[in-house]
Amino acid sequence: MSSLATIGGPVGLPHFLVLAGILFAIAVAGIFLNRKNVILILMCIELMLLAVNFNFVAFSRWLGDLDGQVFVFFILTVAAAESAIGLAILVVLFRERKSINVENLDTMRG
Amino acid sequence: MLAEYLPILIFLGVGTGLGLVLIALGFLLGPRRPDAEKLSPYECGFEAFEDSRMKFDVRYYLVAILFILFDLEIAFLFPWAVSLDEIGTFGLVSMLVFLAILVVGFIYEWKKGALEWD
Amino acid sequence: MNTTPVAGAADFALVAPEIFLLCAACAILLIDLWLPQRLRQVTYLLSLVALVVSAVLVAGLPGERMTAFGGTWISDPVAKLLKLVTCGTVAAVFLYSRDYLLARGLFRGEYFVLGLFATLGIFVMVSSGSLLTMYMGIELLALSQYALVAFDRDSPVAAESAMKYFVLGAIASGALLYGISIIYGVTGTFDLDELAAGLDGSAATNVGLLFGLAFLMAGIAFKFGAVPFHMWVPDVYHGAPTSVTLFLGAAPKLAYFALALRVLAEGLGSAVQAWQDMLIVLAVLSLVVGNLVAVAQTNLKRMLAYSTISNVGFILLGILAGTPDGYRAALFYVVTYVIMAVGSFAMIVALSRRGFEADRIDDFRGLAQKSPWFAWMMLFLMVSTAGVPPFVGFFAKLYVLQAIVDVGFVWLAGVAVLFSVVGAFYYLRIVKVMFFDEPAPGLAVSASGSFRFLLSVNALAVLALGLFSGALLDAINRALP
Amino acid sequence: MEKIYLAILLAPLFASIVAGLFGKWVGRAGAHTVTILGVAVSFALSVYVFNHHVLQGQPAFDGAVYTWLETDGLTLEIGFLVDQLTVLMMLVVTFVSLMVHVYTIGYMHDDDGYQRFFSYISLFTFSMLLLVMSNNFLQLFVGWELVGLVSYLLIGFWYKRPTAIFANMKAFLVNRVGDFGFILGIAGVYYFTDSLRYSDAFAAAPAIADVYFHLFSTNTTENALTIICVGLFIGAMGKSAQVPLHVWLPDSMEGPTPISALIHAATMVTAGIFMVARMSPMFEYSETTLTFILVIGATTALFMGFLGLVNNDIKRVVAYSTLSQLGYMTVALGASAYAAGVFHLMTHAFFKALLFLAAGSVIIAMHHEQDMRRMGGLRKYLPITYWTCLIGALALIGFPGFSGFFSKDGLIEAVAESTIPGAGYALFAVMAGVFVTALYTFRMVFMTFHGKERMDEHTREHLHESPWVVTLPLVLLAIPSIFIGWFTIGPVLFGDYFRDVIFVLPQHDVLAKLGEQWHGPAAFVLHGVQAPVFWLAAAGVATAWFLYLKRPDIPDAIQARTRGLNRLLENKYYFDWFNENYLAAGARAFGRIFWKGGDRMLIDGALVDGSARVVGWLAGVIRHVQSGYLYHYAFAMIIGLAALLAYLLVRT
Repeated sequence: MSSLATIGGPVGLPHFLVLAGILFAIAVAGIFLNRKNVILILMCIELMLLAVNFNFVAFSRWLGDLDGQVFVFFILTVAAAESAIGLAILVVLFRERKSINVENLDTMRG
Repeated sequence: MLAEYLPILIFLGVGTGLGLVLIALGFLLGPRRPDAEKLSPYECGFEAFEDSRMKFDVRYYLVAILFILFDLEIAFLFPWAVSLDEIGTFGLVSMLVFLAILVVGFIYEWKKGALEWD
Repeated sequence: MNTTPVAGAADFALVAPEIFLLCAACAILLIDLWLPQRLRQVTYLLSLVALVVSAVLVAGLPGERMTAFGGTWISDPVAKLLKLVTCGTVAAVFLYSRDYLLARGLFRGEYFVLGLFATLGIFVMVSSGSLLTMYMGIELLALSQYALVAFDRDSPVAAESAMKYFVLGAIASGALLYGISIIYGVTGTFDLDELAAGLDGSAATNVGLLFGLAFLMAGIAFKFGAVPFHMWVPDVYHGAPTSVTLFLGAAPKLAYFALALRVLAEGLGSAVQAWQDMLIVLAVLSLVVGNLVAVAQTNLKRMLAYSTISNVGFILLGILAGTPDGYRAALFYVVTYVIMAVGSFAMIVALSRRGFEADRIDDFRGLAQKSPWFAWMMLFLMVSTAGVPPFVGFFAKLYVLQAIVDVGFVWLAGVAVLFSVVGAFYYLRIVKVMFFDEPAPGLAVSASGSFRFLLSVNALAVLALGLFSGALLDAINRALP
Repeated sequence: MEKIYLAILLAPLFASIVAGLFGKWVGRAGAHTVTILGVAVSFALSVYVFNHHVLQGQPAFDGAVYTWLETDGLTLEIGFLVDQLTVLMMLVVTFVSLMVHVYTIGYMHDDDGYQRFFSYISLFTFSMLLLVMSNNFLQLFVGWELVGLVSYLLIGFWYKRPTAIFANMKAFLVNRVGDFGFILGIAGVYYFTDSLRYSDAFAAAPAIADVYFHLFSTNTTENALTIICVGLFIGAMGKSAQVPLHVWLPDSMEGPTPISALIHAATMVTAGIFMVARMSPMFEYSETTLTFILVIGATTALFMGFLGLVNNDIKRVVAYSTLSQLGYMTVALGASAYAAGVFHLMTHAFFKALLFLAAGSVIIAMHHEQDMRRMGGLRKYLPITYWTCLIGALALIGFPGFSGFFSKDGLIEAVAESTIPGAGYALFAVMAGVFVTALYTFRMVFMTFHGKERMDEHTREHLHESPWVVTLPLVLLAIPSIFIGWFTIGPVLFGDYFRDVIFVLPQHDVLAKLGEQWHGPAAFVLHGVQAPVFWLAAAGVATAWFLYLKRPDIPDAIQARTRGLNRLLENKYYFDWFNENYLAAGARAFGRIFWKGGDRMLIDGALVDGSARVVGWLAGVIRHVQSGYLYHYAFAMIIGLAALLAYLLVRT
């Protein structure tokens, strides 16, 4: 695959993969560096899924195979459902705790 | 190949630079004579009623959640509409089934009162 | 994927149970909307009927391996067996949950509908022939579970544990997807059969594939709750309402087993060298951490959570053997584990009342004096989970150990046995507390007749399956020839 | 037939479960009805099986009824071997058990643990049947352990008495020593034959007898079969209370009397004897083991008898006599007269159960007073008990015509014919034992039923014969105690009852030699009256009469003169003292290191407590990782993922 870089024009597959990797890493870092707001975590999760979508689309284009893009549609939907449930849990949590501070989520441990 | 992106880089640089320069100019050259009225928050000519970082009503979240869910059917509808010629009746029925399931969800939220504001 | 849709009557025949379950769940959701609270039992009964009908439909599926929808769907004997066990388990969970939910004002249709959707998710996972189908199943199950954990809206701990479960679960599915995307990039397919056909002996050294595999493995390990991806297990088991813990602790394990079986054994079978090593680490860590930390627990639900982790270690041991014997042993283990887990959590439900969760080990003090029958039933369950002959738990462990010794991992078997002995300690502590301590005040089994009956059957099954383990073994040999 | 065997085995188990788990629900009457019914069914079916195999001469059954587990190389089955020996044991076990069940209704009448007790004794019957009906070593071992477990539960039945707890602990520990040998023996069998079935082991025995290997050092060679057999016999020593593993049995008298009768006299203690007889095709090929058995048995027979002389507790006297009689049976095994051993086992089961139940009846009448020094003259208050007890005593001492006579005389003559090393010592011991037996037995009879009434006024006023549920078993047991020898000695000892079942090498076959002079039971009785054995017994009775009725002052005088000897006997040869001071307390010598030190510190302390502490500490540390913070959890997952990726780097 020496011609990886040239496929898909001057910006090749590796660039997309690296970009997706960086996004994924930022998302993961965001999840455990952020100690304040749960909403930020939800956003990081979305970012993570987007990074994956980047991968899929890039591979799909590179392979000339539509399946990857189909997968992306499913991920998009699932991501929406996931964030809906995340928000719902967040609302319940806020009602019970009057706080969405990540550091307060420690009543169970050990 | 990165050379092809050089104009963009230059554009970014110029944009950032210009913005910074303008702000700096205002900061340096503008007159500064603050008094109490000028420093107080301005809200349509009234005194501010409460903290501006107020929390949204939980009901906004509910609407947001529902919006996300129903918004996304578009993601399926669009490619489906484009390729409807090729997938024929089978495609049509499939989409109807999909929408029917969505309708079940819609009935549920309606009956549960999620669509009423109060 | 073909551009022209290929789906005929034959395809739909193979997914009949799933279609029925989906329609039933939707219908029950709608019916429940118009039911007044006093008729809520109807929802409950309809859900049970839906499970029974699904089970009948599953039983009617052909006995040999068939595929549908262009290979994305597999119907084979393992799937059949796992689906049947799932139906039984979920039905038992519903039955066990009824009184608990009634006593706490949680008896709402959503519990059962979510349970049915989770069941559908399990079905989909079990029959997946492609990574896409698998992902849909995983998410259907996971989303239902997140909602179930947060089901008791008035419980702060439940909300907290749901949040943790959700966030960690989302990270795990992110990792899983990332892994899938890499594997897709390397192989160009999602189809597990094509994946298996496209890979050869060199797969175990293909860096790209291994890179994807590592992420995939993280996702699978999270689902199972294997160390170090186990952190959610104790908090979620502890925080969720016991009836939900009952659900989480049982049927989904069957689906996760199917996940490992389909993806690792069937799809990536030729990379067995690579994932075997990863699983060894996960399994050993799970055995060690699960068994050790369980000892320090005072909360029974947490203890059972750690016990789950250690049992997962055993399941992984069976899988990592990478031989048909190993898969069979793991299947045997997971089926028997599910039966024991349902029974153990149901005991907690049996002892709890309104405003009192009998989830501390101390709450079982002196049960033998107050209710000797249930003390014996709990004894059966605990002793079996500890792996004492002639209970079925012993055979489950035995088969797994045999499978890994056969492929030369004698040291692994040693570790497993050593930590099983540590494990026996905390199971037997429950027995000790029940039989030798003075009764805790206000201790009583408050359960309906059907509950008592089912629990007794459940616990006695642990003994009966042990005495007649040949029957179960035969069924499993037929499912995974 | 398999169904009938299963029914025999499972009926008591079922009854036990009903009485144990549903005790509250079925009530007292329900509990004893169901358990008695269960055992009665077993007994009736055993009679049927006896008829089938013995009277109708159907061939023995040997086969698996259920294959439990089959993996490569190891097959675990539940199977039955039903032949003449098994049938005999089944009859004895179920009959004695049935009697004890009935008797228990009266004896445990006022006890809180009524249902529990019935559940235990039915469970015991099941375990014992499992043991005797087995056709493989695994099932034998399971039965063996179950029997031990129930015995352990029953000795400690009155768990609020500290002595009972101590006794049951002792029984437990001593039996573990025996079990260790037993497991080694079974492991040896499996090692050499790759099978746990009796039939395979028996077939392989001659071959194993030719295997020699170095076990202790390279200079000595050990015979493989000898090691296996000695191991198995050590198991038998524990269960059948042979010196030096006998110490638990007298203490086990802490349990309720029906248990002493059922377990510690009639059935459980005979498990060892039965096992050796069952394994005769193996033991026969190891003369070393036979000598070992002979010496151990002879020692037990004589020296445990002496202890009966100095004890004043009526139950303990009977207990020591049990020890001594078990010694007799063991001697018979050692002399290859397996049939004689089993025959004595059978007759002994009847008359010893009788003696125990009679002692129990006395104890009930005396309001749980067990000291014979406070009894005397009970004959007129307890006539039925007296007569039945006398029958038991006569049977025990081997009075001609009684069942014990046939078995004991046959046994002694068999030993006299034996030529293996140690036979001389054994013959001396069993002959002397006859005198001792007669002496202590009639000492007990005289002290209890004759002579001055030494009880206090209050007790005397309330003395009356026990209720019919107590006396009926006595009478029913008295009948076979008298007569059973007449009918059975011919076929069992000299006939072909045990042909094909018990295997004896021609050069060891002492019973065959005796059989040459066999002219029927009447002639045997006549011969017995002229033999020294009878006169020794008679001398024993006479001595007892003289010492304890005629001149009760003499024993005290003797005691005063022979203080040292007396102290030796009263301290039971210092076995317990030795165990407690040397074995069981090695800072109090080897014992405390071994028992307290070894057990407490090493096993309990270092291994159990210590490892528990290490585990607890580790658990405490690891659980801190579970901090409750979401980002820590996420971090752990990232670490895990990174580790998986890092592994990848290492790999490629």
